[in-house]
Amino acid sequence: MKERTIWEQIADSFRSRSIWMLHYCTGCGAMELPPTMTARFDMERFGITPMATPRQADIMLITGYLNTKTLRRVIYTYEQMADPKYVVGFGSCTINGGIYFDSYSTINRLDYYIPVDVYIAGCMPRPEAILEAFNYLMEKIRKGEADGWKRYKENYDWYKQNQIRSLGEVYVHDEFHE
Amino acid sequence: MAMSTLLVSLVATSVVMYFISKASWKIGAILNFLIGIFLISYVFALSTGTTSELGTLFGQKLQLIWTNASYYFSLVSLLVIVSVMLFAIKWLDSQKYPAAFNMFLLMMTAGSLGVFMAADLITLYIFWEIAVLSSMLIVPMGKKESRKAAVVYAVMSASGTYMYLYGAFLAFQRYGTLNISEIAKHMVSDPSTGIKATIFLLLASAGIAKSGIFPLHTWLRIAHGNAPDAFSAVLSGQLVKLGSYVLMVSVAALPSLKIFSNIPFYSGIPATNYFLIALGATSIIIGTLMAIKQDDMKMLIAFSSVANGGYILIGIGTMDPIGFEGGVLHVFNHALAAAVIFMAFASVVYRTHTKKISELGGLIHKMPITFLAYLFAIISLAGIPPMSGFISKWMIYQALVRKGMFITAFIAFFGSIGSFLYVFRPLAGVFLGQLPKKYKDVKEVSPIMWLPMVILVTISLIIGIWPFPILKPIEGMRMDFGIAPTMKIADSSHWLIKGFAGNWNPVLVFNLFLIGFVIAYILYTLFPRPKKVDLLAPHKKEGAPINIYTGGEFIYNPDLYQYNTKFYAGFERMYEKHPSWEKLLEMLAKFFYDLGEWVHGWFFRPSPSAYTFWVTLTILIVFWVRW
Amino acid sequence: MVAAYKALFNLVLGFFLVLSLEGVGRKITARVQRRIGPPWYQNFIDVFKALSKHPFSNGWVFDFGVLMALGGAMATAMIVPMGSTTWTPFPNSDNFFVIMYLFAVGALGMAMGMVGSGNPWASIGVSRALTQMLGYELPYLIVISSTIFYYKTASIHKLVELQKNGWNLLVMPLGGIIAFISLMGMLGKKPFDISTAPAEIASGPMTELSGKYLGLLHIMHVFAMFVEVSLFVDVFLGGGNLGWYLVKFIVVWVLAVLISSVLPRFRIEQMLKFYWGVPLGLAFLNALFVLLGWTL
Amino acid sequence: MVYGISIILIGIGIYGLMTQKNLFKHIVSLSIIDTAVNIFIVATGYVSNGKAPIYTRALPGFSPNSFVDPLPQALVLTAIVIGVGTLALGASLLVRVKEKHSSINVENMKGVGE
Amino acid sequence: MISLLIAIPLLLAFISIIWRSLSKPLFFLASFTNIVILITSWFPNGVEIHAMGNWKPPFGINLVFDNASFYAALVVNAFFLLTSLLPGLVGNYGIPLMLLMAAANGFVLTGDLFNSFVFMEIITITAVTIASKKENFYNAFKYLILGGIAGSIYLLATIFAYASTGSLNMAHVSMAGISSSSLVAITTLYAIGLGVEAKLFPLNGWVSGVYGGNDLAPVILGTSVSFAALYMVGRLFGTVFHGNGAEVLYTLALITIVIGEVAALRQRNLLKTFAYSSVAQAGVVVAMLSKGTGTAMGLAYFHLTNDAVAKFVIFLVAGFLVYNYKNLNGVFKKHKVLGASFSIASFSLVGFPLFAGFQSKLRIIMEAFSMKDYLFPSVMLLATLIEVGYVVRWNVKLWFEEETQEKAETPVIASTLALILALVLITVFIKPDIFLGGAMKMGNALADTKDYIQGVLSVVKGGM
Repeated sequence: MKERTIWEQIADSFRSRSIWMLHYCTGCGAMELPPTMTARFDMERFGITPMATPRQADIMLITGYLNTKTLRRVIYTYEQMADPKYVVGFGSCTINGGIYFDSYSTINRLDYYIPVDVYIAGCMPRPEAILEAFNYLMEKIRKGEADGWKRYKENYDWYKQNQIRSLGEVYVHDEFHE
Repeated sequence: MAMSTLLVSLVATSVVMYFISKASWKIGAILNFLIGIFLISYVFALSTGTTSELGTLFGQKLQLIWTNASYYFSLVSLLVIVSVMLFAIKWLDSQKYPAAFNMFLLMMTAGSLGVFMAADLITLYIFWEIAVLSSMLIVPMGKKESRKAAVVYAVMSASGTYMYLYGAFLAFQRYGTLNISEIAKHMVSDPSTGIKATIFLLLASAGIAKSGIFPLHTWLRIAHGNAPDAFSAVLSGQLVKLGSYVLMVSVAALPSLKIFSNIPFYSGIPATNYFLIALGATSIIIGTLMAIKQDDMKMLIAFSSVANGGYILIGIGTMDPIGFEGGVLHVFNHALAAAVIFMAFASVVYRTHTKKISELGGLIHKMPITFLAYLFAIISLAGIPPMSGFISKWMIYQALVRKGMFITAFIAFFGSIGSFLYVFRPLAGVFLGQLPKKYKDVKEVSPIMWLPMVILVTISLIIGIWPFPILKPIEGMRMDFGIAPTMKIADSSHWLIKGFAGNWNPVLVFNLFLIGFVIAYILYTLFPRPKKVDLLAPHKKEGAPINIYTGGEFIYNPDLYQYNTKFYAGFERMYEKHPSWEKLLEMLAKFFYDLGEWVHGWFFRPSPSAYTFWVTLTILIVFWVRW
Repeated sequence: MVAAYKALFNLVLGFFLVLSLEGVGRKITARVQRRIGPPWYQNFIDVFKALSKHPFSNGWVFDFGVLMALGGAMATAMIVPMGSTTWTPFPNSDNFFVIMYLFAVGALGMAMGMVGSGNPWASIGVSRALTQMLGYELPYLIVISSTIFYYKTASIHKLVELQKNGWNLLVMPLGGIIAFISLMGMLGKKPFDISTAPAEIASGPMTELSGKYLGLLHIMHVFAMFVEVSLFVDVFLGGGNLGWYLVKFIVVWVLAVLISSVLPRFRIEQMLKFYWGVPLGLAFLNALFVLLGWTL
Repeated sequence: MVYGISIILIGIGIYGLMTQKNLFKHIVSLSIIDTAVNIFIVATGYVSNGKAPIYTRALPGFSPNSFVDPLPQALVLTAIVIGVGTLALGASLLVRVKEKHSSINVENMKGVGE
Repeated sequence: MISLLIAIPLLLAFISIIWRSLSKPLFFLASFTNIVILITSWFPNGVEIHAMGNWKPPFGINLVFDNASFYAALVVNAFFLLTSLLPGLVGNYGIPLMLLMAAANGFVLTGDLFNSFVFMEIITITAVTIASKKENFYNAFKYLILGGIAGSIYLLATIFAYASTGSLNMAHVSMAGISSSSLVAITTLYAIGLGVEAKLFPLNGWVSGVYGGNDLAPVILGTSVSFAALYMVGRLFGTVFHGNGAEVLYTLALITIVIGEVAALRQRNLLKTFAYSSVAQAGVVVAMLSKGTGTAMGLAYFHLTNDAVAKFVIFLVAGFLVYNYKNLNGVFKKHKVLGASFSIASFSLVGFPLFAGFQSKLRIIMEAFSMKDYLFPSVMLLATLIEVGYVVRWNVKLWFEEETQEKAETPVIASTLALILALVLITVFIKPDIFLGGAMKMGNALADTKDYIQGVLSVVKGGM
């Protein structure tokens, strides 16, 4: 890992205190977010706020299992986010496919396709676990260790290869065939 | 050259121009442009007070006089016309009747100049009709709908004109003169308010019809919307201003404050003026609301002309020194802005062949200069500093607030904020957003076409920063009309414009904006450089999706991702069931048709018996009446 | 030269004041909702973080729009007087209408840049924002007009001076209340945050903003709020030294935040109907009172 | 008396013009009106117990005052001639109308639009 | 000399009955000779009497040649001359045209009431003949019926006049006092009798059918014959009856204006549109004539002259178009000269500046105002407004609509003629005196009853 400049250190510490998230809610994991945000656990006290679009967001929450159809969208969305960007995988689905691991279309390991900075184990992870994960992520960001976005750039070809292998090429490009 | 010689030779030249243009329209257009340039220099060279005589018509001398008002209005007109003439040099190749266009454009120029030079009502009328007639013959050169537009335009214009004529002769019958300043003197001493008010309103009605004020505003939509595209710029930027001129003549040259001092209505404004102001206010409301919901970009700006005509009328109608100057200055601002906007639209139509906002989009990628011209023009039209449009609006507000005319002020504010809405609609729908696939090979128009726009916009910007050159003739005009002759509004030595309630310094404001912009730019460069998102990706490569936020969806056809139909749907819904004045007037026209039908059915039946019946009946009635 | 320093001070003060007040506002809202909330300096962090990111640019008009927005807002913020003639950078140009319209440059720049991003959500947001403007500006301008008519000046610092003997809020309480309601709309606080509604239209105009664009626009928003609240304070809450001015500013701000934290969002035409109903009527009533001389 | 007759005749003519569907009857009615006017003209020249307006020494008690007015008779001659001309033209037109529109009854004529 | 105006056409008409093929050149010869005769006796500036058979007025039939009848005869014959230049238009109708010319000249020149009736009947008969061109029989028939009734009424009026004054000479009738009740009867009957030819409402039902039925009838009936009829209105009501009955004319005229324009607005047929327009213009003229003063009458005839010139062009072009094209959309693109002349003429009709109609219309309004008549100008302006509507509509349709058809051969003479007349209209705008001088002389002559009576009853000149 390269040495960070002083500006980057400052920027990283800002980044760690202001995390704007985009949740990609495909599964039951989203259920756990509202309590995390509201009065009981109050995510906002860490500077974590939901954002509407990938352009504005810093982290992407993948809350649940992915299949070949949704993964394409996740990648598309991830690539639209501004650097530096982080990915948090929720629950066992993103780690090993969860209970649907043997389905023909389920994606079993997310980090073959996009770099994941933090995984939260559990099915489903409770708000406490989520907050714990966020704290861990903040710590990582502050130290400059959350470098998924750099890895994605560096190993772009590898990621692309994986993506194409699983998803296949799309031959007809229009709104009805995707 | 005397003014009369100039006008007569212009009219004659226009006919010659037809034959020249028949040989080569391009030479004709260039000659037109050169004549326009000559006219501008001529206008600059004339000194105020010059008179000239055109001849004698039924014992009345037809006189021309060069005043501050003539200077100002001629200059504004010529700026617009000459720009369009330049524009037309290239644009005409898309037109079917270039020779006739050149001829009538030049004739219309002569007519307009004559109107501004006229010293008496009948000379004004003659040149007025020349201008109307020649413009009326250009209007139907557009698409199919424009034929009907020409008829509507002619009839509406004529309805105002003939009321004017009636008023002029009424004045002549009563005062024995047609000279405007003489009539003004007579009217001040005339004790009969009823007659004076009648003359006043009849004279003003020509202006009302021409500048698209409320009861006679409906022709603007159809005529401006369907006229040949570049000519819409003249229609809206220049011809409508003839109406404003006549309104100014009837309100200010005939000193309405003195004439109607016995019927004050509100805050020192006579009832007659207030009536006009009310009409102006109604026009603002109608113009604004209708403009907001138009999908046809030319019609949209046509309605905006209705609204802006209302501003001018309100400003002049108050006869307040600031309000008057504001109203008159608004003529300049709206002329330039509308001309540029219509020329920009003409360029768009020239390239894309449609004027529906919902069929366009993203042209900024293809026509950036046109876009910029349009942008600055709408900044001026919406009355936002640093463009000149703000100055006049500011002045009008000053007058309205000073007079405590809150309802009128409310309407003016409404129109002003509404103008943000409607000018933004074409900006967003035509120039910004996604470029539809069918326009991927569209190119920027040639420099001959964008140059006039850029020039006009630059003038507007310069005047917005340093308005004193244009305020000078306006102040002169105000002195001529005797509205607070001692008051000084433009203080060029301190760079100030003085309102009744606080001043402002346009140079400073512009500089502040500049400083703000520079600071913003410095901040901008300090931070990481952006990565470019190619909005034209789907056009360049088959099968590339658009790379903006789509909620995770892949979109390959940018046409689908453009928001320009029913742009203000939420607001439009609120008044979609509005009553339509246009329909009412159409009903009136229909009434005359039906009357014709009725007359035909009753009196012109295809049978000799009916004729006999009517002959007999007439004999009997006449005998009965006469005995 | 003094004027230049004063203008600079305006900018600096406006930036720090409003940005911290925004954080305070978030804290207050959180407390109202029984949360702990972020620290008061959270918005500084947010802004600088946004600036530090590597953004995307959607074309030159997008950049230009953002710069125009920020430039316009800063120019306006430089003119606004802060509670007294001493803190008026440009006494000859602080005309109300000038400020109001110069302010519109920023709004137009933002609207243009955001629609220039090519995203329909931005267009919808801008369309809503403009429509909303039609709602709140009208009662506000009527009230301000009656104020100008009453004090016979549109110059803000003169208005402040003329209020030495009593705040305008006390002279025309009705007008003050209406202006405050309009201020809520201007600030884009709930229930009037229709144009940015993140849950409906993906935060409207800001949809495509990333990194420093978001940051710069946030700064623009900060200056805009500074101008809006300052105008209200100047026109209705009288003069005083800078300290008093700040106190008034904070009070108005907190009040606005408190109100907004308990209200849901209007739909666009509901919002228009709301503003064109009671507030507009009362604004006219206020104008009538001023005309008749029935002021307190 | 004669005036009355002529006025009644005019009325009859006008009635005929107004009520008849057959165009030929229109001509007839027109000729009735003509005749009525002619009778009227002749009647105006009438002087009771008048004499022929001829200067002659043969008649005793000659006085210009007792002459009937000769001029109306001259006028009537002209008027009759003109009337005949009109009738002839009308009749010839009717022949062509019949050829073209296949009828001279107003209600049955074809191709008579506006 | 003046009697030749009637005699030559009559003579040539009878000659051409024998040599039918000669009728066209003879028609031209007749009208040309007439014009030459008129030019040689340019504006008599007095009253010349040409007593037929050397009966001195008030006895016998005499022709009165003063400024009024000169100008009227000039205009009437000028249009005949113009028509005679168009052999295609004249066709087989040379003889009726010559008879019509004789009758119209006689109508204009005669100083005898009964004689004028005779000429009017001849006008009717020949006009009906002309109207029946292009198989327009039914409309011609209707015209005949109406003309017949009008003739009877005119005759009745003449007899009344004779009965109450004992004379048929106009000057004599004018001089003799008539009891007011007789005067009412006489003027009313004259108003109705002339109303048919003068196209007054509601006696103008024939106009659209006749003018719209073929190409020749409107060209000659709408110009020459109208002028002759309206001349007689001025002569009778201005000179002979001293303005008695003018209010009937005025009322009818105002209604005529509105009705005519409204009916024209509704028309879809080019010829008929302008037929109704000519009805309305006749209304304007009659309303002005009913004012009775020299200036007003002069202006009326000025307007009528302008209108006649414009109508000549319009009907010429319209007749050509209607009978050569099924669909008139954009036909002027193929016939630019015709189109330009048509546009100029129609704009002159409306009274746009740069064209003659402007001069007359504005003067008329001004004159009406100076007589404190506020109603007539407003009616007239309203009518003009409607006129603008249909004139512009037709111009736009004929110039700018998409054209579809094959081009018909351009009539060279007609185009040239139309263009020259259109240029005349522009010239008249610049120098109105071309028409205005004569018209004013005419108006003054008509208004000056005393001069007329003196002239007729004292001076006798010429004879056959």
